[in-house]
Amino acid sequence: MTLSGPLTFLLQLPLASAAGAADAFLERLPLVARDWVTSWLPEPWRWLVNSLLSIAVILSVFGLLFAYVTLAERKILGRIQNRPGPNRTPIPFTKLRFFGLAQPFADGVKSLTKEDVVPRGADHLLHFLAPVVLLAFSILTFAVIPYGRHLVPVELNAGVLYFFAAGAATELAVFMAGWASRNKYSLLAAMRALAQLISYELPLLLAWVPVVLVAGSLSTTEIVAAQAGWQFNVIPHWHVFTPWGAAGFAIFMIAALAESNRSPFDLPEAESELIAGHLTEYSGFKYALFFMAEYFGMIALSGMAITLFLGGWHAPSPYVEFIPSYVWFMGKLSALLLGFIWIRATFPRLRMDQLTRFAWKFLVPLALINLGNAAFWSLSFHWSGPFQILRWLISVLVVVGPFVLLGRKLSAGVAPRVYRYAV
Amino acid sequence: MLGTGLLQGLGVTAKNFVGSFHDPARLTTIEYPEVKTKLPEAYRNFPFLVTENATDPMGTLRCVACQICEKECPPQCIYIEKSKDKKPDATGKPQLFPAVFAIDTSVCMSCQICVEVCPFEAIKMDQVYEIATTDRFSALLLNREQLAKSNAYYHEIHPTEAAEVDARLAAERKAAEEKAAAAAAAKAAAAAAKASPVAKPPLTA
Amino acid sequence: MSVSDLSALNAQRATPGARVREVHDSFHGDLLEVSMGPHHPSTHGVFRMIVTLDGETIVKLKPVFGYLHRNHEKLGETVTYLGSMPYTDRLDYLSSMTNNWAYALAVEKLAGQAVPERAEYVRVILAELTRLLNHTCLAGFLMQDCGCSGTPLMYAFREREYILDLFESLSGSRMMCNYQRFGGCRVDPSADWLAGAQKLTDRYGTFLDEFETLLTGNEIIMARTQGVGKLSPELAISAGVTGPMLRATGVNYDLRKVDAYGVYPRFDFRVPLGDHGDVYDRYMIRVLEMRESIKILQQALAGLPAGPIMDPKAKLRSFRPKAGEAYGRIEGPKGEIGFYLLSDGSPNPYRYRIRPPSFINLTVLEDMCLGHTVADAVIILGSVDIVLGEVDR
Amino acid sequence: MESPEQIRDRLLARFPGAEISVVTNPGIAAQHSLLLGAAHARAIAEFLRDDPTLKLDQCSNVTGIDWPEKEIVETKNISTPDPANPAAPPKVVEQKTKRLQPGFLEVVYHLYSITHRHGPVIFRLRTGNRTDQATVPSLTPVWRSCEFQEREVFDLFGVTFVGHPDLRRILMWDEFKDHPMRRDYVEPDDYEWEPTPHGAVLEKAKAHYPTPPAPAAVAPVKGAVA
Amino acid sequence: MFKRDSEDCPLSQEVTPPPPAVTEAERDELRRQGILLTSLQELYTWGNSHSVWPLNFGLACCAIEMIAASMAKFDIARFGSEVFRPSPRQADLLIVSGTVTKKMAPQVIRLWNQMPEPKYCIAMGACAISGGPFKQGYNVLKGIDRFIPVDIYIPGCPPRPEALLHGLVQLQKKIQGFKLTGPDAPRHLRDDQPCNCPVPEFGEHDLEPPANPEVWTAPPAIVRKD
Repeated sequence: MTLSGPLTFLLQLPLASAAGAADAFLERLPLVARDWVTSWLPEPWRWLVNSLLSIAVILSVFGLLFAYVTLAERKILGRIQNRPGPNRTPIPFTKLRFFGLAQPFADGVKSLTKEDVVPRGADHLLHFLAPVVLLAFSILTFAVIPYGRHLVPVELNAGVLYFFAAGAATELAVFMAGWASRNKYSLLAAMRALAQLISYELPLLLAWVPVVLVAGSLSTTEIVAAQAGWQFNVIPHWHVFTPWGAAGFAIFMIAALAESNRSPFDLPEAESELIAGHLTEYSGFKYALFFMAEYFGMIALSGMAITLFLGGWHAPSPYVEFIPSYVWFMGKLSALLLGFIWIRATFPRLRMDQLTRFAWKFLVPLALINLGNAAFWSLSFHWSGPFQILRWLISVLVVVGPFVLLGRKLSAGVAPRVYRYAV
Repeated sequence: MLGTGLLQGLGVTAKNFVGSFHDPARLTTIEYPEVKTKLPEAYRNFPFLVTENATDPMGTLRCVACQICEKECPPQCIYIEKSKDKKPDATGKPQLFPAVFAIDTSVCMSCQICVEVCPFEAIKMDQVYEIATTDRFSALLLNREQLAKSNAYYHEIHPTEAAEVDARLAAERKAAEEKAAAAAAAKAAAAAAKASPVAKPPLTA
Repeated sequence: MSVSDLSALNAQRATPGARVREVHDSFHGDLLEVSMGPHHPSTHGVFRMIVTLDGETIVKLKPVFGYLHRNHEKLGETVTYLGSMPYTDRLDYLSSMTNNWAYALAVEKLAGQAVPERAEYVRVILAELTRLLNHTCLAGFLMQDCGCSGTPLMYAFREREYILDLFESLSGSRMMCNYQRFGGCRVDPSADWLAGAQKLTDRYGTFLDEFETLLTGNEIIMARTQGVGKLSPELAISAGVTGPMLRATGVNYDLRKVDAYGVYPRFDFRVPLGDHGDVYDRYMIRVLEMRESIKILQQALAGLPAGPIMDPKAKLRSFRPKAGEAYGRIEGPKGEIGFYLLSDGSPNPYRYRIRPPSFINLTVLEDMCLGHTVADAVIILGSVDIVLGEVDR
Repeated sequence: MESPEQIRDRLLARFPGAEISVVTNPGIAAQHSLLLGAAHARAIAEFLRDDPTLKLDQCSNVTGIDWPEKEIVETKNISTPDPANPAAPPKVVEQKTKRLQPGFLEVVYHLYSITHRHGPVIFRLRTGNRTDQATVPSLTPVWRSCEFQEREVFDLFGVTFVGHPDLRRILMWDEFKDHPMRRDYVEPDDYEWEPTPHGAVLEKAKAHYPTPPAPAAVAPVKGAVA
Repeated sequence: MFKRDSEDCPLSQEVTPPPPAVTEAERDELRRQGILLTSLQELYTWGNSHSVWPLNFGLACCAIEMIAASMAKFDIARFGSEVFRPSPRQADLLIVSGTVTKKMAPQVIRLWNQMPEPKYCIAMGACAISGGPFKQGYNVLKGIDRFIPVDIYIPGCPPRPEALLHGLVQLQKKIQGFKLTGPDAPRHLRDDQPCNCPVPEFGEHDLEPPANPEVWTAPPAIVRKD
């Protein structure tokens, strides 16, 4: 091992930035940094350290993101509710408050030092396994998301399939938690969670099938690559800017809300009905793990939505391409997370039967029609001129028509009322 | 159409979110330990005893230990023991005073009935609310020394009410003085009359 | 408890109410008994329901009371008439002003005490402010039960603070006002206070508009509340249900119109009526009532006469009404709040009885909840508008 | 609305032999009430509810009242003419008779009509005594609103309502034995540190601390509970 | 007599020896380890004091003021405490906000036992401290500290929301003063302190027992004359 490796790397840096956007210095910075670290090591170890480094980076970046998403959620919720939210927690060993940025870490320290209570009648093994399994599967889903032009942790041919397979396993963990706790509320919540997650698995899957159909690949990098470029240098070629893509994105996000147990689909942990649902008997760090896993799930699903519909790491306009791709990814991610929080602050919760009815009678038919719509879209790719307008018209109609009709059916018997007065 | 109500709701929350950055009506928080709410004059928390004079609080208590408040207090949280001897009050009239005056703030319900029934304007409501403590027994039982606060303090927390009370007391005092003066004059006249042999002997001995 | 007990259960049910679908197949397993409360996030305090569930459907619901039984009635016999006044604040602690009024009204009936006109107007103003406060908070709590993450409740409490500021600057306390006296009110509201009340009244409609935009048209809320917890007018009358809950079933019965107490006949207001008697109607009736309250407030503030606030003949200390009994009631925000007083001529009442509206409204809780799910039971309970201080006393 | 006397007369015509009397209210409110005998109470209640002119469809309030037995001292002036001297004014002897008025429990119902918007019509039911005959007929089958209120009267006063579908304790726990709203109820002695005692509490305090401990020498008393 | 509720943290029934006093040598050792220990201790108390999650548990009137304290005007969130957890397993702070009746007391104690250590208790309002205005009632517990240890008392009826915030700040100060070792350590780090409070049973007249002598010690009595 010599010093030459790292040094040559450093010498190459300015040269790298002279090339196109793909090779811009900032764009390559993570790779450069990684290679700089591994260049200190002997060749045979490099692949191992490379993967360990990716894991470490993903865990720390998303761990930090989790911490600050919770803080952002508390602060944004506060702002929406006319109050500032946590802002007084000082940085440890100092008196600096710094807008309460240390708050999530205080919560972390507190959770770590909290007593871990396992109820007497609980299944101890499952009670312990549930949060671990949930967290493990949530983290596994991070492997295939392309975070930047050169940043895909694992290149899989069937990356999308892997993502949803790993994501579906979390249902098991929620049921384990509810079952193992030996608490009636937990059990009810576990039942709810199973019904809900399985119901929404279907629209979630059906929502991304059109993307695969159009992009012609199950690989996440290729799906992102299919969304490159701009129409007239203005409108990006993202899937969300097509009628079927917009519908698919909406369905995907609704299903993602349900899959990640977020309001208005937070039935398993419905506070006003089931105390804390499947989390009722969890305390201390196990509870924190659950919490973390749920946020990880939310982040991963948002990341996948970006990959599938929002052009992945692509910049929205060619004029801002100099900003590195991973920054765009993070920006889009933040926007989607903000949406999650905004929705949580506004909506009440659905009832179980309404929730499943919404999935089976509204989202699934819409997603199926949307699949046909996407097929039409990809078959009619060569239409041009006035036919292009016709193509758009048909496609929009195929999205809006069923939405209105099914929506009317869904909200039958539910309408604002007029009241009479006695004088 | 399905979803319009939901979108309107999102609009309201967005309006509040944006409003919280520029509209004080949408960010109503008082940063409590640093900023404190301006308490209205009428605010009441626990009773205190008014003293005329801050330098000698025990000597100038207005309370004459008549025990009316003790009887009327709904949760019975006042305890008074009358003194054996009398002390002159502000008008110089000898009055009893409370040898023991205790209020159990762990029972008091801040209802202000003691203030309303007090004929001597001696007990009033305080406005201190930062009294959280780790000690239930001794810290929450207020004795005579802890309860006594000066009239100036009373003016500070309830200015309008205190001014009215002072005016009323001054009027009463004046009336009492006039009455005393009149009585003294009558007495003098009576004495003068007694001195004169023609007059009838006074009825009272 | 097994499924076959269901028919027996339905047969036992003395009064006509919802009946539960009876299933006798092996697919449906045993019933699950869940005790909701006394510590439960949405039982509005320490209420407890023992719920028997078939899946998530309620087949039996037994309310359990008494976790906040603070012996108001016993204490009322040991303190003077005046001494009971601050205790009435703590009955329905969201609306102490109307409790005060109901008690003052009963005592005034018992003692034949007259009330000056200005005091009557001030009482109306305070009662309607209390109604605004109570209904706004209720809507917030109901939405919290529906699963909103606090936002409607926060907006409701934001407005509550403005009303509480008024109460505090008038009576000295935010919640426990202890403001009304037999024969009037304790303090005369100043011109500043009245201006503040006027400002609040003028502004409140705008707030309600925004609040309704957030909630009333919301499809999720409509889906959650419409057709849930239906109550028939016959059952409502038989069960002594009063207040907005009764009017939501379509029965036109508002004590402000029926008893015409105070100076209410002088004001022009309407009584909103519902047609379905479900949770949505109960919520909407309250919202519409708030708009009528604003109208009453405008009229009362405009027409407030000058004059004394207390009857000069009223006695504060050594108040001993003649032997006899009296029942006085008013339309509180939750329904008919009444006080029954029995005097034997001593300074303390011989019997002091509170007619708690939300306690009696709970009589029909089981009838409304049967056949619905746990999630519905929570919002049905929320729509009844209970305050445990009054339910258990 | 009809006066209680009119209602009584109509009821007597409808239910011959029923015990109905008017209890006048001496107070200023003058809310007079009807006293019903237990035998016909249920039928009368149904009549009051269904009668088209009364239509008292809402039972607003159910109250229990405890009247413990009390000693009534009646003073009577008995004038006995002097047999020896009939012309003389009769000798007036003040005779005091002590009479033990038996105690009873009373349940008061306040009825209103929502249909006709009138009320209240008040009627009372009385138990035979306060111990073994503390029963009255339940009116829950007539007005549903009596359900919880009668349970409350049962719990706090110990009146047993015959025919109530679910007569259990409602406010106190099931194991509780006493009826706390009765006037002779004695609370459990759970005296604790009372710095401002009065009346009964002062008596308790004295019982717990018969001799005042010297302030300095006193040691913390561990759980001064009886 | 006592009903054991949970065996998660068994209550040592036998007499536990007092904690061994720290010897001088140990003290020196501690001093040498000083920097690590104090920074650990500071981190621990920092985390615990700024992340106090209250239990979403309201009892009576004070609960409304507790809710008001978490609302926009007072915003308990600024202290990191707006996370009102509905399940006792995730809560750190029990705010006893209102009257604890005898019927409710066992449930409150059960909730306290179900909370994991470290846990704190605030008695908010007169009723929770001593029974307050309802002290003489037959169903009212004279202070929750008869059964569970209370860290902060906030008098008032009800205390203003600011008073609750003041109490919370006091509690944070108390937590910041904790030492990880030695006799000043908080309850859960010591062996001689019970971490589970026995739950009383419903008796025929009162709770049995009416107080927990391990937790509650009455102060020297104040004996009044009259």
